[in-house]
This record gives sequence, structure tokens and C-alpha cells, in this order.
Amino acid sequence: MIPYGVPLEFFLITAVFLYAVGFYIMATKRNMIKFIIGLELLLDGAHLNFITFATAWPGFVIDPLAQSLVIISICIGGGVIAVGLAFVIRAYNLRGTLDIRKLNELRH
Amino acid sequence: MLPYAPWLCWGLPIIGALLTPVFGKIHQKLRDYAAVIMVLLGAIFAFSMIVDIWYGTAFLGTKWLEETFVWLSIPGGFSLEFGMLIDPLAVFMACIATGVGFIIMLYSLGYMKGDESLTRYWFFMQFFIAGMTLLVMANNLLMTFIGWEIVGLCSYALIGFWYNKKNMIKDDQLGELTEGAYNSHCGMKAFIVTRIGDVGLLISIIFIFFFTAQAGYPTFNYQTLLSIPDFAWLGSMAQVFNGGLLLLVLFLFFLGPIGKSAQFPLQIWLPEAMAGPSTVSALIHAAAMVKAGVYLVARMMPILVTGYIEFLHAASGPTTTIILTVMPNFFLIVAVIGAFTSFMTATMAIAARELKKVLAFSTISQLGYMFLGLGIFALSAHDAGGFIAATFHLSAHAVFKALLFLSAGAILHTVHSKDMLEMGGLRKAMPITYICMLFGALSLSGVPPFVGFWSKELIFAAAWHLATTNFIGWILLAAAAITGALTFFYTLRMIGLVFHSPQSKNVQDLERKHQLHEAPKVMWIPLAILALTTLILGFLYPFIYVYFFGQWGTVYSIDIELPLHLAALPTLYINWLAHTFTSTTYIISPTFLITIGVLLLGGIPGYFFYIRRSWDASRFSNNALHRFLYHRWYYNRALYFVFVRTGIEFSQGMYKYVEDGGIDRFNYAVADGFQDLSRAFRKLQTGVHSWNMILLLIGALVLILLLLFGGTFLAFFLP
Amino acid sequence: MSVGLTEWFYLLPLVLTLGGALIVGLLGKVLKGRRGDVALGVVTAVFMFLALVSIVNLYYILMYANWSPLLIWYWPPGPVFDPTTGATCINIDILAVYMSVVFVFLGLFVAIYSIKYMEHDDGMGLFYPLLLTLVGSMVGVVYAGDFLTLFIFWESMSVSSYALVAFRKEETEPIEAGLKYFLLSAFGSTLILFSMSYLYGLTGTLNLAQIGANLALLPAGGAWMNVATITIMGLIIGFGIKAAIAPLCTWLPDAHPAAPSGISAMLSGVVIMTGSYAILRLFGYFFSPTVYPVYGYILSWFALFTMIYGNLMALTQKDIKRLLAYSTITNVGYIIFGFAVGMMPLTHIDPNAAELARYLSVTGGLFHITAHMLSKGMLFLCAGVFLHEIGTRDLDKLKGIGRKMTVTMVCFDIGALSLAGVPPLIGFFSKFFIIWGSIVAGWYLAAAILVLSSAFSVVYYLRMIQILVFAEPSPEALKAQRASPVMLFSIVVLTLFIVGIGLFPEFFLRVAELAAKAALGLPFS
Amino acid sequence: MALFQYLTFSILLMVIGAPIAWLLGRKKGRVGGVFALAVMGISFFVFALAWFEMAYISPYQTYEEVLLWIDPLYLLEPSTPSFGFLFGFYLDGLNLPVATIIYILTTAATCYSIGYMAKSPGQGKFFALLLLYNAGILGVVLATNLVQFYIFWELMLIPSYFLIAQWGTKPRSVNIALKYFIFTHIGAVCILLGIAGIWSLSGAATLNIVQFYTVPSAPIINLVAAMASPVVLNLVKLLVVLFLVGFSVKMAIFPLHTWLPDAHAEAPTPISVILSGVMIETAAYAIVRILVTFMFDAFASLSFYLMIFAVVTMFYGGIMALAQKDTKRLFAYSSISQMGYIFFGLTSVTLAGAGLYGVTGATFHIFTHALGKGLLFMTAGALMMQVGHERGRDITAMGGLAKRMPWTAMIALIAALSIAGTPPLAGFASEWIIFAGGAMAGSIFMVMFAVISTALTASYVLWFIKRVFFGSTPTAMARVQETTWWVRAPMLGLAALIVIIGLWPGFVINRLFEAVYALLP
Repeated sequence: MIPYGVPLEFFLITAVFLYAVGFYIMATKRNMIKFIIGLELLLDGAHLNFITFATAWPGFVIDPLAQSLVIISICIGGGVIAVGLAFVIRAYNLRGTLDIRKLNELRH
Repeated sequence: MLPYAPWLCWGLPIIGALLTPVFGKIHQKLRDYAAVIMVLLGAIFAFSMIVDIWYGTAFLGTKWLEETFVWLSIPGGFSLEFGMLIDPLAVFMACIATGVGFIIMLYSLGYMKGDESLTRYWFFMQFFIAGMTLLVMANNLLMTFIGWEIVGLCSYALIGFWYNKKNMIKDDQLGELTEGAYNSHCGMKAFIVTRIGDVGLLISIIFIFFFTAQAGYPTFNYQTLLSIPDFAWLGSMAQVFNGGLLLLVLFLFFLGPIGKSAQFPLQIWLPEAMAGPSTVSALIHAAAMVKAGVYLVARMMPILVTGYIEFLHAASGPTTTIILTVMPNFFLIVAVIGAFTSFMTATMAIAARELKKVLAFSTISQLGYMFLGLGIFALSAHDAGGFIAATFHLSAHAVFKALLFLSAGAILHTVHSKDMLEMGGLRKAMPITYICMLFGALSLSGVPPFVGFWSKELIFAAAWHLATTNFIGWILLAAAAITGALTFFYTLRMIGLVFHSPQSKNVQDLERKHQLHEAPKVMWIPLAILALTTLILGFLYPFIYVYFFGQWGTVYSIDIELPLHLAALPTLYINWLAHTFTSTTYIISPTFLITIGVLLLGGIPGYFFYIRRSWDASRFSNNALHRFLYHRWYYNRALYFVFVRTGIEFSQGMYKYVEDGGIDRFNYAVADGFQDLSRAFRKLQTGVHSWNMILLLIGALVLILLLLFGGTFLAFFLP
Repeated sequence: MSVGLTEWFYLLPLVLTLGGALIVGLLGKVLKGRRGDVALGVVTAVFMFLALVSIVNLYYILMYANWSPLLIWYWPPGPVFDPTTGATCINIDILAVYMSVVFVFLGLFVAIYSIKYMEHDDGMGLFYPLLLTLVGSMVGVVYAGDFLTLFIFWESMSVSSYALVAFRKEETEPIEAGLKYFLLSAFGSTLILFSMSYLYGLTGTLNLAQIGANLALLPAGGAWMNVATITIMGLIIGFGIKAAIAPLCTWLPDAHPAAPSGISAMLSGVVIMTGSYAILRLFGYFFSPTVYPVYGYILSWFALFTMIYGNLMALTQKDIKRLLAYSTITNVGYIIFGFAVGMMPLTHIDPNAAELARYLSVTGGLFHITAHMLSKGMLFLCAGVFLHEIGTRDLDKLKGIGRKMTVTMVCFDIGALSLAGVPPLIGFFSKFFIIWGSIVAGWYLAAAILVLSSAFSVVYYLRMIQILVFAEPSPEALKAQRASPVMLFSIVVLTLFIVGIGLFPEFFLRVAELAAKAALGLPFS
Repeated sequence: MALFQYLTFSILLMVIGAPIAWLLGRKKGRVGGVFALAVMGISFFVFALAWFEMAYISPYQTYEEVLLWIDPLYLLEPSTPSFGFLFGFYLDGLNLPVATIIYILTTAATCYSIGYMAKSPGQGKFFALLLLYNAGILGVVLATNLVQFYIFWELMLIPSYFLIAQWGTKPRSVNIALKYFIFTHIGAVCILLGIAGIWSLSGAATLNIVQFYTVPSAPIINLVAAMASPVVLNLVKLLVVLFLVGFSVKMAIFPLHTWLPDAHAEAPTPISVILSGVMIETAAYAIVRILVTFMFDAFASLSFYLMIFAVVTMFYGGIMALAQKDTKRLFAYSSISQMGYIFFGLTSVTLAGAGLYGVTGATFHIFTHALGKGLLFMTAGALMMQVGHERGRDITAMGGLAKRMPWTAMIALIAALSIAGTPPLAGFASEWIIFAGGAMAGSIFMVMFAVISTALTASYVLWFIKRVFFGSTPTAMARVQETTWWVRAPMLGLAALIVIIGLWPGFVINRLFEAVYALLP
């Protein structure tokens, strides 16, 4: 269960760390661009997990399905982030700021 | 005319009542005369039943004839029958109601002439008489109750008959108000006060029904009550609360008559009932309404006494003991309430200023006599003297009180005032009325040979008989005697103030305007008829006696010692006269002496104060006792304060604080609370992204904590 | 089975919607102007209709296959389907058909409605393809038999919904709402992905049914149980964001009002239901209530909280679309509650009753999806009509508008009463089944909360009706004209379905029952 | 099975008639009104045919129409024969008088509203809603199964809500209608819970009311059998409480009554007539139909406590009525008090066999109270029409109107005395049977309290009569006219019925006794 000498836990913990950092960014930052970066990190954490588990299965067979999932997900993530950036650009154009706390008209 | 008479004697007046509006559309005369004739026909049918009683066609050996049809059929073998009972008491009462009623109707032709609401008047008068006749003819408690309420309803409508009078008057309790409002207030007071008694009556009827059902014979029927084996309904009622329920039910039963016949705790409505036309007062006092209570007690008392005697002879046991202790208490209550009321209201009559109020108080007082008689009958159980005295006094009272009221009506018709101080010296202007009223007054006071003497003497005799065996009898006799003295006194006062005293300013004005005149013929003829009746009726006593007690022994288990055949009537007659004036142990009968003594005691001061006017009465007019009596012992005022004012304030307070301030406010508070909660809750939606994420984090944390550790915690919430 | 002709036939709904999106997108380059927009709308509606027909056809195919699911697998290729080896597939069972009918049905009417409603907007060449993509992706989500397929369609659905929410990109509100929606929803997607990676790690497959089977094979107890529990949390949160379970629903009241009304109808009526669907389907596959006894209860508590939250928020709301959005949250509570009872072990009552309870609740939840789709979709369309006529969503300004727009108002009233659970409208039956289920499950407290919350919700529905119908018309409302027949057509048809299914719920209830059985793995007998 | 679906047809007529009445009444209100009246008349006639068939053709003295509607459990257990929801209508000795009085009163109210609403806007809508409302009430009483019952229960609620909100006394009508709706709806959902509970407890595939009594092997009978176990009995008690909450709200039993005075007082008068006259009594009917029959044991075990509520309601309503100065509010509180009587009759089922009188009396009181209270509200409406909408409600402002409105005064007197339980009017006949029922249940003091409260009733109705119709006429009211015949005719009809029923209650009650005898265990 230790494919290349690096224990599995290392990858898993890294993934969790990435995910946690992403969440921290999502929850606390003000700058909208940083949210996009945080989102990337969240996705990367999940991807890393998949890749790790794809290699971790008995017989050292790398599961092509998981890998293709990751690849597809990266593509999709690109699309998602593009949409997100488009939002950010529109918001910046309309409001002239990247601070998400200024976008608080919708309440109650 | 048996199969039809019991129905027609009240059916015809009802039909007449329903036709009155129709006739009114056709012609006014037709309406007036049709009403009188319908009541006359009812009276004829009622009197026709006397024949059936007399010749025994209505008697079936051990019980009286009933004409019935099924009214309600209830599964379980019971059907409620609507029926007429033809027995002496019923027919006797029906004759009084329709007979006196007819005379009053006849009188109304003159008295009410030209009133604009005569359709309403005739309608309710006929309905009133019909209701009373239905009440007395009904063969079961429920039907009686129906008639009972019809009578109450008609009294409500008739007392408030002149509801639209605009002149202002002043009342002790109500302050200043229009006479119309006062009249309708009086009608309502009569209805509601009697209604309180009715409630008690209805409760007790329902309980009697319940216990007869327990005994296996669910019934309201009087004769079935009598024939349930071993009086099991009384027995099972006595077993609840150690006889407490029995006493309660009996007392509640008596509460109905108390209300209707205006006895002590509920007597307050009757003086106010004078607000109606005098004919209505006459009908209420003489023929119909107040007699209903006496009738009902007279109807139930023999049944109860029979039950009591059965238990007296039954094997001893806890139930028997209870009944034998409870029932005499109840009988005593009846007698004491009768005696006390008769005394109390006689004192009030002394101070009353309005002519009709004097008569009203005297009515209550005389009704008290009747209850006293019935109570004495029950207390002495084997001696039916009290019963016959009470019923005889009832008929006597019907006649002379009708006479008095109609005479008063004639006077009021002339002088346009109710107040006796605004009358005086009318003797010359209204000689016929004077004589008729004098007859009535002497009869009321019990002066021989008027009918009042015979009947009242019988009550004294019954009390005397009781007194010879029981100490209570002395107290009752004393109360009756004092009341008798008071009666003669206030009667003389009334006659004196109206006819003998010098003319008041009001009368002088009338005389000057030549408006002082004798009553018209259509009014004084009924007066004359009634006046003659007061003379004759007293001598019919033996007939009535036989009539009543002819079959008494076979129906009720009460012994009658006197000969019971028509053939024995002459003997009976002689015995009666002898019995009245003499006695087996004394040369002169003690009750006769008591009567005479009482008359002297009341008559002498009365005569000197008010007829001769040689003694001055005015010096008493402002002392405390007079005020106390004038304000009716302040009883009315106290009741107003306790029930009416406090009641209304209570209900308004309840409405203000409990309903609006409590429950309703609570509802709105809940609604408002949710709105406030909602407004507060909406602040959660800050519109700040980080806050959204934090909420998410909180949700996730709660979720994971619950998932990991929540098993036991959640188990607490599970079913 | 590789994808042969028959399989393409099965895939027709997907092909018609997604392919339709392509075609409409291409047509959009050609057809310009108002007429072009109308033509695009008509073509979209035609595609939707065809898709609907093909799905109804699938129902009959399934019926003749005795309700056994139709499988189309494409990895690993081979003559025999072997789910143990990764195994991506399309899995069409009656539940999928039920859900996709709901999606496409509303899509059809929203498309027709938008022809008129979006008349003043530019870029309809994008709008209709996005709408078709949205519907197609949702169909794909419910067809997916494995996580890969699910994820692809999920993301495509999300992206098209982001784009649609912010379709009017010149205004601040849609952008702000869209951004918040986007951030939360994308976060939810990553959470789903992250959780799935652990499940994949535990079971070694992406096939949904197989993940469940493999999980059941793992030894009881042990550290992996904790991983599975965290996964449950991740999936509930991830899908819960989409399904708008409180407190994850903060995006919803922003996004739904901000979108064009047709899209609000789609989002509120069906898009969020994919979240509920996913919870039902995945948890039904993955976590047997006997092994994981707690989460069903927890989910149901969350559902109850969601209900109360939505109710409280809606009570004093002034913005009609926002009010409707909050009422959506409440209704999500009902649906999730129904599903949650299906995930409870219910060991305290006898097994037959437990089965009945689960089955009734899930039936109720599924039926409520239909009821909510019809009613809420219709209500948003009505709100859109008002917005279209007098340009405001403020209830104060909408006062008495019902007097000018009678048909719309009658429909609006019926929809509101249906959601309020007034018989004989459709909303009554769905709620009734959910409540019945919870009573059979012996959970009287929850039943009482459900009932009270239902009664509570009546307050704001009635308040809305009152303001719109009975209040004295405001000056703005007096300017309103009768709505265009194109918009009215969608509204009236939906209303007819609300009343019609309400009066004769038999057939639709049966389908919902079949779907519930499919979800719970009960035999179809 | 019926020869022809009379009842379905009868109710369908009203539902179909509603939109037509709307269309006809849009331009000229009276046309719509007359049409609605005609529809009610024909429906009543068709109903009478069903009655005829039930009484003379059907061998079982019951009448049933059935239509299969929903069968949800068929797929779960297709092997067992399923009863499903039988959508249909059912008539037996119990609901025959109730349905009859509803037909009578709603028809009278429709006629009355032609006169009463003559000057109001939107009469078309009014009559359409009125017809729907009538259909709802009748549906509740004639429903065959519990779900159908519930559906009609709500159907009855919605039109009345709109009727109160739109045509009620402004400006409070909207709030009051909302209050009415919320209270009743919360009650309704409790009923719904109860229905679901019955269903789950009995494991029944049926909620058919008919089969509760007629099919011995019906699963609901198993519920009766299962109640022998204390656990099930406790659960059934819970259900009974739920049902009772729902029904008590509708019947306005203290302390759930606060919606009633507002709603009944502020509704347009014909609607008040129906609300007070028949709608709130449907709850009483439902208690007889559902609770005291197959949930008898559970209900009987609670009935002593319920009797206290009944007595409190009687007194509370009466005391509140004493404090009112507004005619309609007075009558509304009086309705609360009268509901106390009905509830009292129903709660007298403490023992098997004891309930015969109480339940029959309560059901009969539904009939008589509908007549009496309907008439009183009509009187109040007549006063409002003739004297003025504000002053015509203020008891203290009126007086001596018997001179000006003799018909109305006479009718009001009859109605008031009937409500006060004065023989020989109809109200007495029902009240004494109720009290006898209470006595049969052995609740000695309760019966006393109950009877005493009739004195209270007499006080407030007579106070109303005295203040309004007697006394001297204020000069401002010297020119008041008698009402039109549209208004007077239905009032006269009802007053005549009060007298006739009072004189011969056996006409209504004999069959009712038999029906209740058959229903009670």
C-alpha cells in the first residue's frame, strides 16, 4: 500500500490540507479573485485524493476511470472558474470593487 | 264530550289566537268578538268535563282517564306520549282558567277599546288562557312544562304590552326612563325571574325522568309515577348522597312553583307585573299564571305523599329511613315558605301606594296561604284537609282577585293614575264599582259569608289540626293568623283610600271636567257576575269536596273518612256547617273563633284609620318601619344589587379582561410574536458571503457532531 | 452493452435536450431580432416537447420490462456489464423517469413562457441553449448510474444555472446573487467531489450501486466507519447546498428572485430538487439504515429545521419572489423529511409497518416534488407576469393587482392554496402522504411539527392572496394590463394540472409509488 | 346502490352552478342571485329524491353512492382486496336531518342574500362563492370516507374565507377572515393528523365511514377490537384529542372560540347565518360520526373532562353575550354558548347506552339551533338593512322597532325564545333531550349547571328583544320600514318551521333516535 515509498497518508493529509486552506479562503477573504483561487485549491484537494486512491488499490493497478475523472474534472473546473471570473469581472464593472462585502444589497 | 273536550278546551283558544291576525285583517269587531267567543267555547268544553268527573265516566277504577297520542318514539321500548289527563284537579283548574279568563276577556272588550295593538292583545290573551289550560290538562311533566313556558312567554308579552309609551316615570332601581321602557323591563323581569324557577323545575323533571328510567319505567307521566312499583324512583333517588339529591331535586321542583307563584325568594317580579293592562294583571293573578305554581304543587303533592306513606308502611331499611327523614323536611319547607311569604308580603301591602301593587302583594300573600295549606296537607299526611283548603282557596282567590283587579281597572280607567293618594272619594261617582270592589275586598279579608271566609277558615282549620299533633303547627297557625289580620287591615286601607277619603286634587280636576263616571256596562257586568260569585261560591264547598275526594282513596293511598256519594250531600252539608262553627270538643269551633278574632284584630284599626278616619294614619307615613315596608324590605334592591348590577358588571369585566384582554390578546400576542420572531430571524440573511460560509460551517459542524456522537442524544427525541 | 440503436432510443431525452441546445445555439447565430427570438423559443419548446414524449415513452418501455432498470454502460466496454470494475453507466429506472418527466415538463412550459416574457432581452441565442442544457443536464443527473456521469452532468447543470441566474448581466442584483450562488454551489460541488473520493477510496469503484454493495462488504466497526460518517456529512452538505437545506440555503433567496422569472421557476421548481434526488438516490445506495442508523434522524431534524426556517423567513417578507423563494425552502423541508424517513431504521415498530412508513414517506416526498414543481413553478411564472406588467416585485406596490388580471390571479390563488395544502389540490395529497408516513413510523412529534408548519405556511400564502386580490389597488397595479396569452398558456396549463391531479391523483401517485420502491429497493411485486 | 346518483348530482349542480351564477351576476346581481336560488332549489329537490329513495325503496334505510377514486395501497399489496378511497355520498338516519337543515338554511340564506346584497358590488362573485360554500358544507355531511370528508372540510373553509374577507365589515374584515382561516385551518390539520392516525393504527385500507358500521370484517372494526389493549387505547385517545381539537375549533369550544365572535359578527349577514347556523355544527355532526361511534371507548373515557369544557363553554358564551352591545356579536357569543349545549349532549356518552339521549339531542339541537340562530342573524341583518349598517347593530341605539317592523319583531321573538329553550318551540325539544342525556350519563351537577345556563340565555336574548323591539322608538328611527319580501319570506319560512318542529319534534327526531341507537355500541 505504499506505491512509491511515500506513505498514502501523506497524500491524503496534503489533500485535506489543501481543502482546508481552500475553505479558509472561501470563508474569510474579501477579494473575489481570492475566492476563485480558493475554489481551485478545493478542487485540487479533491483531485489529489482521487489520484491517490486510483493508485492505491491492490495489485498496483492504476484505475484509469479515476484518473479520467480527474482529467474531466479539471476541464470542468476550468469552465466553472471561467464562469466565476466572468461574474467577478461583471461585478467589478458594475461596482468598481473586488470586495465581496460591498456586494450586500440582498439581505433579509 | 269526553274525547274532544280536553283537547278543545285549550285548542280552541289557540286556534282563536292564530286566527286573530286573520280576523283582524277582515274586521276589527270580528277579531274582538271571535276572541271572546273562542275563550267562551273553551270554557264550555272545560265545564263540560265536570259532568264526566261527576258521573265517573272519566274514572277507570284505579286511575283517571288519559287521552294520548305518541309524540316521540325512542328506541328501547319507550315512547313519550302527548296526552290529556282528565281528573278532578285538572278539570277544576281548567274551569277556573277558562271561566275566569272568559269573564276577563269580556271585560277587555270595554276596557281595551280603541287600543291600537288589539290584535296583539287578543292573540296573547287567548294564547295565555290556552297555555294555562294546556298546563293543567297535560298528563305529564314535560307537557306541563310546555304549557308552563307558554304562560311565561305570554306574560312577558302582555306585561310589556304598552312598550311604546313615551311619558317619563321614575323607578327605584332603574332611575328615570320612559314608561314604555319600564313596561318592557317589567315584562322581562317577570320572564327571567320565573325562568330561574323554571330552570330548577326542568332540572328536577329531568332527574325524575332519569330515576324513573333507572327504575325501568322511563316516564314523565303523573299517573305512571304513582304506579311504579314500590316508588322505586324515589327510593333510588334517595340513595344518592344520602338523600341529599332527593331533597335537592324536590326543592328544585318546588323552585318552579316558587318562581311562577311568586313565593319568597323569587316574589319580586309580581309587583312589577302590574305594568301591564289591568285585565292582564287580573288574568295573571286570578286565572292563569300564578295559579300554575299552586296547581303543580297540588298535582305532585299527593303523589309524593302517597310515596311517603308507602315508605312509611314499607320494611325499614336505609332507604326508607332516608326518605322518612328527607320528605317531611321538604314538606316543611313548602309550608314555611308559604307562611313566611304570606306574612312578608302582607306587611308590604300595608305600605304600598299604588292600588294595583296592594292587590299584587295581597295575591302573593294569598298564594302563600295556598302553599301553606298544601304543606300542612303533606305534613299531616293522612289528613287531606290542607289540600282541599288550598284548592278551594285557589278557586276563591281566582274569583275575588279577578273581581278586585277588574274593579281596580275600572277605577284606573277613570282616574288615570295608579297612585291611591291621587284617588279618594270615588264612592259617589262609581257606586257599582264600589260595591263590587267591596265584595271582593271583604272576600279577600275573609269576612263571612263571602267565599274568602270559608276557604281561609279551612286553612286555619288544617293548621289547627296539625297544631294538635305537632308543634310546628302552632307557628304556622300563628303566621297565618297574623297575616289574616294584616290582610283585613290593608284591605280596609285600600277601600278607604280609594273610596272614603276626601277627594284628591286629581279627582277634583276630573270632576270639574266631568270625566268622573261609572264604568261602562260591558265592564261592570263582568264585575257584577264575579261579585255574585263571591257570595255563592262559598256555599258550593261540599260539592267541591265530593268532587275532589270522590275517588281519592282508590288513586292515592290517603284515607278519606267522609261519605263520598252524591246522595249523602245533604248530610255532608249539615256536617260542614256544623263543623265550621262548632266542634266536637268545643261549643264554638276554635278555628271559627280564630277567624273572627283575626278579623277584629285587623278590622278595628283599619276601620278607624281609613274608613271612619277618626284616627290619623299620616303620622306613621315617614317612620323607619314604613320606609322599610314601602321599599319591600329592601329585598328587591338587594337582589338588583347582587344579581343584576353585579352580574352585568361581572360579565362586562369578564369580557374586558378575560376575553379581550386575556384569550384574544394571547392569540394576537402569539401572532405578533411570530412576526417579531420572523423579523428577528430574517437578520440571519445578512447578504455577506462570509456569513453564508460560516453558517455552512456551523451546519457542517453540527452535522458531524451529531453523526459522531448524536446517537444517544437523538435517541432521546425518538418515539 | 455498447451504445446501439436501442440505447440511443433510451438516451433520446438526453440527446434531444443537449443536442437541441447545440442546434438552438447554432440557430441563434442565424436568427436575429424579435422574430428570431420567437423562432428560437418555439424550436426550444419543440425539443422540450419531444424530450417529454420520449421520456413518457420510456415509462412504457420500463413498464413492459417489468420495471427493471435500463442499463447502458460505456466503461469498461464489453459484452457483459461488470459493475465491480469501475463501471460507468446510464441507469434508467422508474425513479429517473419520474424525475425527468418533472424536469422536462416544467422546462417545456418555461420555454413557452419565456417566448413572451423575455421579449425585451437580448442574447436569446444563449438563453434557450442554456435552458435546454439545464434541463438536459438534470435529466443526465437522474440518469447517471455512476459518479463520473453524475458529476459531469451535475457540473454542467450548475454552470448553466449560474449563467441563467445572472442572465441579465447588466444589472447589479443578478450579478451579486449569481456570484453568491456560484461561490456556495461550486464549494458544494467540490465537497461532493471530495467526499466521493473517500468513498472511492473505500470501495474502489465509481458505480453508485457498486459503491453501496462494496461498503456493505467492509467489516463492521473499524476506522473506515469514521471516514464513511465524514463522507455522509460531506455529501449531505454538498447536496444540501443545492437542495437548500437550512442553514445551507442562504444563496437561494438571493438567486431565485434575481433570475428571470422563468428561470426562477426552473430553479425553484426543479433544479434544487436534483439535490434532494441525489440525497435519496445516493444514500439509498450507499448507507443502509441498519448499519448507519443515525443519519436519517439527523437529516429529518435538519428537514424540520428547514421547514421552520423557511416559514419564519417568509412570514414578513415584502418581496413576492423572495417570499416564494423562502416558501421553496419550506417545501424542501417537506421533501427532505419524506426522504429522511425512508432512511430511518425504524426498529421500534414492526418491520412491516416500518416498510410501509418508509415507502409512504418517500412516495409523499416524490409526489411533493411534482406538487411543488407545478405549484411553485406556476407561482413564479405568475410573479413574472406581474413583474412583466408593472415592473415591481414589491407586495405593497402589487396591491390589488388581481382585480386587473383575473385569470392570472385565479391561477395564483390556486397555486398558493395548493402549496398551503388545501384539498383537493395536489399539494394536499403529497403532504398528506408525508404526514401519514411519519405517523405510521410512530413519530408523532414530527407529524405535529409538519402539520403545524403547514398550517403556519397558510398564513403567508393567504397574506399574499389577500394583498394581491382584496386590497385596494395601488397606482402601479392600476396600470396593469391583461397578461399575454403566451404566458397565460403556461400558467393555465400548470394550474389545470394542479387541479386535475388534485382531483384524480391516482395515476400520478402510482408512478410516485413505483419510483419510491425503486429508490428504496423494494420489489415491484 | 342507488338508482341514480342523486346526491352527487345535487352537489355537482351547485359546483357547476357557481361559475354560471358568476357570469349571470356580473352585470345584474339579482339575476345571479335568483339563479343561485334556483340552483339551490333544484339541488334540494334532487336531494329530496334521494331521501325518498332511502326511505321507501332501499331496504336498509340507508342510501349510498360510490365512485372509486384513489387506491394507494393497491400496488403494495395487490393480493388483498382493497377498498380504496370510495368517493361517494352516503345518507342515513343520522345525517339526513343534518343535511336537510343545511339545505333549508342555505336555500333560505341564498334567498335572503338576494335582498340583503342588493346594493353590494360583485354580487356575481358572491353568489358563486356562496354556492361553492354550500356545496362544501353539504359535502362534509354527506361524505363517504374520511379523506373526502377532509377535502370538503377545507372546501367549506376557503369560500367562506373569501366571503368574509371581501364582503365583511370593512376595514377589519380581512384580518378577521385571516384569523378565522388560521384557527380553523390549524384545527383542520389536526383532523388530518387524526385521520392519518386512524389509518395507520387500524392498518386499514379503507377510510370509508359506511364500512365502519356495515361491514363486520372491515379493518376499522379491528381498531375497535384492538382498543382492548391499553397501548392502542392510549394512542386512540391521542387521536381523539387531535380530532377534538380540530372539531372544537370549528365548534368554538372554550378556549378555542375567539375566532368566532369576530368572524360571525363581521361576515356579511347571509354568511353569518350559514356560519352560525350550519357550518359550525358540521363539527358536531363529525364528532357523532367519527368519535362516538368506532372510537367510542377512547371518547367515553375522556368525556367527563370534555363535559366540563362543554359547561364552561355554555356559561362563558352566555356571560360574554351579556356584555355585548352589538347584535351580531351577541348572537355570535350565543352561538358559542349553544355549541356548549351540543357538546354537552355529545359528551354524555360516558357509558354504553347512556349516549342515546345526549347524542340524539345534540344532533337534534343542530337542527333547532340552525333554525333559531339562522333566524336571529337574519333579524340582525334585517335591522342593519333597515336601520343602517352602523346603528342597526347597536342594541343600545335602537328601541321600539316592533311598531315599525312587526313581522321582523315577531320572527325575532320566536327565534329568540326558541334559542332560550322555551317550549313549545323547537329549541326546547332539543335541549331537554340533551339534558336528559346528561342525566342518563349520571353527571348530576353538570346537568344542573347546564340547565341553569338556559336562564342566562333567556336573559341576553330577551334583553336584545326588549331593547330593540320594545321600549319607545327613538325619533331617528321613526321612519324605519319593514323589509322586502326577499328577506322576509325565508325568515317567515324558518319561523314557521321552528313552531312546527317545536310542536311535533317526532317528525325529525324519531328516525334520529333509531339511527343513533343503531350507531352507538
